Amino acid sequence: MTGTVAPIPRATAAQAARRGLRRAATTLDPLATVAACVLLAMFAATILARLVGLGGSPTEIVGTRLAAPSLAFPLGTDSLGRSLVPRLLEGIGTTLLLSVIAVAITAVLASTAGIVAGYRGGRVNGTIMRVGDMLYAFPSIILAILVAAVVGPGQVAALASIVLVTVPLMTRLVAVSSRAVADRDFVAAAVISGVSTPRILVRHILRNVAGTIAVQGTYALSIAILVEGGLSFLGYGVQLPGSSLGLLIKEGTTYMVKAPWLIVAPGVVLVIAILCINVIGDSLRDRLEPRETRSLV
Amino acid sequence: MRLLLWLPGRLLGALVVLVGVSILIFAAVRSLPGGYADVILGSLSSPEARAALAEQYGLDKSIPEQYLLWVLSALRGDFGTSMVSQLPVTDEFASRLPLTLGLGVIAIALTVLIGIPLGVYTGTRSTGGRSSVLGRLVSSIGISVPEFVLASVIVFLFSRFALGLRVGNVVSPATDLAASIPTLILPGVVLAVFCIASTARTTRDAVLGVLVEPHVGAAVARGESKGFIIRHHVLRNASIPILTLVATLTAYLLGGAVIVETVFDVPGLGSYLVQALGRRDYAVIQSGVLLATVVFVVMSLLVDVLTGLIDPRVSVAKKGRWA
Amino acid sequence: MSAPNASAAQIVVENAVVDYVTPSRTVRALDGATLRIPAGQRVGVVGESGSGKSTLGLLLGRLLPSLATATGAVDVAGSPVLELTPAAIARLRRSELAFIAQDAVGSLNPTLRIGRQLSLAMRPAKPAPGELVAMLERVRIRDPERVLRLFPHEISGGMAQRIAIAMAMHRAPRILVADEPTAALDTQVRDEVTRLVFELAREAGSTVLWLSHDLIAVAKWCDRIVVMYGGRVVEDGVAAEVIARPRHPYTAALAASLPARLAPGERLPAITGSPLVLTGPAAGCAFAPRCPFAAEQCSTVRPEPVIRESRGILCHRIDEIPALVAAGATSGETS
Amino acid sequence: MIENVLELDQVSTVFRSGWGRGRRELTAMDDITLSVPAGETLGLVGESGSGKTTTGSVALGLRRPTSGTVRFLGRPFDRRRGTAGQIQAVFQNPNWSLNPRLTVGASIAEPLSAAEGGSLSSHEDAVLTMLDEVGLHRSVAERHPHELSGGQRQRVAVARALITRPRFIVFDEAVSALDVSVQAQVLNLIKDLQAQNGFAALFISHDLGAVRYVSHRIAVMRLGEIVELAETERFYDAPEHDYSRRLLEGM
Repeated sequence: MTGTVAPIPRATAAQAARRGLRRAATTLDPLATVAACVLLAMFAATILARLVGLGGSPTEIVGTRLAAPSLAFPLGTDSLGRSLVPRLLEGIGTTLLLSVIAVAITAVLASTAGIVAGYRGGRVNGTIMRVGDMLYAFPSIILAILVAAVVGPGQVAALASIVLVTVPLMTRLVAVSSRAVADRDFVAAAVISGVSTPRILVRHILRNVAGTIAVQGTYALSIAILVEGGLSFLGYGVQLPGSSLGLLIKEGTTYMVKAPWLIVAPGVVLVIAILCINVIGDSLRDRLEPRETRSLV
Repeated sequence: MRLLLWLPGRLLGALVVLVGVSILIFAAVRSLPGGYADVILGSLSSPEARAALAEQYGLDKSIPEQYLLWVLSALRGDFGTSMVSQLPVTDEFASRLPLTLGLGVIAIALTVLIGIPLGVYTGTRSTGGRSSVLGRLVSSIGISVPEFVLASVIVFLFSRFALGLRVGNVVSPATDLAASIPTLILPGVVLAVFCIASTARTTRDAVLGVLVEPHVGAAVARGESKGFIIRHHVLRNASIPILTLVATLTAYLLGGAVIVETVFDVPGLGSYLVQALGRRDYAVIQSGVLLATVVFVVMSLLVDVLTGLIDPRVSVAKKGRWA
Repeated sequence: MSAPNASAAQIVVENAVVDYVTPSRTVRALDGATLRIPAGQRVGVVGESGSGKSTLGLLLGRLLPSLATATGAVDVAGSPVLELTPAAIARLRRSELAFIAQDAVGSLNPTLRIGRQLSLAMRPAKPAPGELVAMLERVRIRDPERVLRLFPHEISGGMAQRIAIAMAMHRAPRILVADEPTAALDTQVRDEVTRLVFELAREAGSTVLWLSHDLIAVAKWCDRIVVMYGGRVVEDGVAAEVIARPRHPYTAALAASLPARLAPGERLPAITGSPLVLTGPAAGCAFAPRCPFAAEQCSTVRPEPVIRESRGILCHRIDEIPALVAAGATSGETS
Repeated sequence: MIENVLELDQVSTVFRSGWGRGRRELTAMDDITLSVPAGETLGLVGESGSGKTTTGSVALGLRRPTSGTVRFLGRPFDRRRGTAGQIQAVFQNPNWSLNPRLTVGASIAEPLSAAEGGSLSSHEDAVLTMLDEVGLHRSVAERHPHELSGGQRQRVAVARALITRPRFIVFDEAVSALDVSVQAQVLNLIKDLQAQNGFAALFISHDLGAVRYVSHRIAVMRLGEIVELAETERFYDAPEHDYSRRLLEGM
């Protein structure tokens, strides 16, 4: 028997790096690349604001109350005369950071539970799924309100609410993907070879459901921002003197007639952030969980 | 007949979830600041009332017994008394329910009438390229605008400019159905936007998923027309995820109503819950949350039954969410 | 490549090229396939994965997925398939063609009872009382009344395939394209289903295009065999003769690598390498990289079909091979 | 006497489902007794639902039988006690036989690293030797499964099964999904490697031609029972059971 594959040279580190970059660029379609850039810009702006005070101080009263946008205050001033730009930057930071941390917690919890449920199947799966169903039975804002009632309004309430809202669905979807992977022959081969269960879970299951986790994590991030916004809007999330997009919008509604610009800026930023995340999620889903697109009709 | 094979299991599963949910709520309310007497009666209640409550709910009894007593009184329709109004929670809910229901009916009607046809249309006409990117963007915008942003903007626009519909002075459908509709249409539409967009997306995905199934290819090979195939071989098959989503959205409407009612100043169940939270009227919160989850569990059960009727494989292959 | 018996052809495929284009790459499924089939013939199209036989079958009904591009001429029952309007191609599929797929259960709508699907497939005609039962009896389904009430997941693969055959044959199509319809079935059922297809086709006078990787079944049931490799027809002739005495190196190697035909203790001569995946037109003969007789021109010059012993053969060295074999060049594995 | 690597002694496996009046029992293995000596291949044929796949998973220790004894190297089978690396399997679907996220080299190294410890990359020499043995170029070690053809993937699966030099391998429809020409290559590979390594094998297939080519003895299963078990040549020349004759006719 002869070798049936032409030899390929060992890839150098430089080649590997270039391949990695190319893959990152081709993983997202153009629309999603734009979305990713917008989000990165938001992150960069809020980090700069915190590090070097971009946009000025969010707490300092610098002008007249409810001043319309001007050269000095590009987005106007709020009801106390603080410039909206630094407050908005701080709000973006709080909202994004809170959401990212919450989704990271969700991802860890849901991946662990989902992978174990999917791999074990049977009773373990049934139990985990049923606990998920119980959480899933709460409409998100209602659950958030309950959490806020128990732990008291604030960032912890927002964080806990986001996790509780996003965990059930992600667990279920990771479990379904894991189930499919667990049925594949390479998992049986590993079991036969005596590979330990934790190794199988990480090496074989986790690696193959990473796409699902990435996609669902992205969608969870957009839900996280919605929940944080809604909760802060109702007054049970981030509290003054802090700032978050939901809180800013809540303030904006109070002065909507006199100073509509107060709601426009945070509203637009919030919608854009969620939109960008959803676009990225769709794009990731198309790439990582491809479905046959061979329709005849 | 086939239904009878798995329905008992499903009912049992739903019961398990309900019990679990009620335990969660019980535990949550028990851990609220202020203790159970505060929750039911309010922190300013008289010692006599507290003693009566302790007797009624057996606060001296063990926690499992207390849970059972709570469940039993809830089953009898006794959800406690609002601390603020001193009226039974059931009465408070009954007076607000018509408004929230009215909003829900408007939202779901719009979702079914607009979201599903839109999804079918884009699903059967998606060929990639620029139009699909545009379609994706439009439906993404629909699910990306939070209700509280959209609601605030609509309230602003309609109260600032004379656009035909008024905001506020809501009329309950229970008092005057015809007069209530114009006052509920704006919050209803706001509530519907997310539902329409997500239903359109799900419908499109479901239709696309069915279109690549081999039985559709077989129908094409038999020379059936596109319309015929969509009517007979696609819609029914795609209906399960759509049905599931619409039911979930329906069950979650109370959640959406919380924000929309607050912004539009509609005195329905949602805004009542938020007020209750502000006033620490915990008996109301506890009952409201329980109501929301019961609605969800019932809707899920309904979907399971319908799913079993639509797709005969479900009862065999898929062991169901709760089986 | 002209058929051995080139009378008025009912199916004409002339230099057909089909590419599947995805954003990441293009795969060429047909690379200039040419074929003429007269009415009533039973043709076995044999090939491995990537040979293009399934694509050829789909092409006859213009059933290629939307990511495929097709060029060349395809003429079925006098209609230029690639040029028809959507309504006209639907009419052609309805009136002249019938397809049977490998995945029989999948080809039935999972949410409808068998009886409902059969009557939907008969539209616009309404089935007369007892007609559905008669349809199932024709494909030898026992207890048809009960089967009509069942859902697809409640029946076996063999029964699903019989129902698919009943649907395909009830209009007495002029052309029947069957793509590996028995590959997923058990050995015994396989034989019964194959017999059923050919009997019903004979009754209806249908031309049969039997796409298969199973040389033995083709030898048993078909008049003519068409061997495909790399999207082209490499050998085309009377089925029994071609399988008994293959001329093209690929056909010869394929026939030799069937373990069932081996004498005890004999070593299986295997073709080296894997069936190729073309991404564009082949520079030369697609089989050249695996062919024990390949010469320089084989990988650089595209071969044109030649006629030998009333067979069409696509090989540069067809006339030299007997001498090479005699000289002791081994076919098959070069260990 | 030749040492039996694997013995099934009156093994039965019954699947139960449902409850109450809907309770169903399915006997997938009914009192199966068979043995596979070192260096020999036992072919297991039967139609779908005959119980041959269940027999395979019982032989692999993936499924506990309802009754009867499974002995590996003369001792009752216990997966937890050091059979790791001694038993391996090659499965049907070349698309699913390898973890798409691992390089071929890592996939091949995994059983060795499970049996002897060490990271996946620490067994490179053994991996390269195996690639030579299964006729693949050494550079394949750095590739991912999606870059290989179905036949190449099945060769990798064979390499992974052999790297621990197991005493017993189950081939479960291992060539059924391959093209005819590639199937022949893999069948030859299995025969050659068995000649070199002397493992015992259970070759499960519905393809009588392939089974005949690689097997020394053949067992025919039907509805959970072995209806005939015979030397390969005698089986093909003069099948005793009606069912065997019918199977052979369909060949």
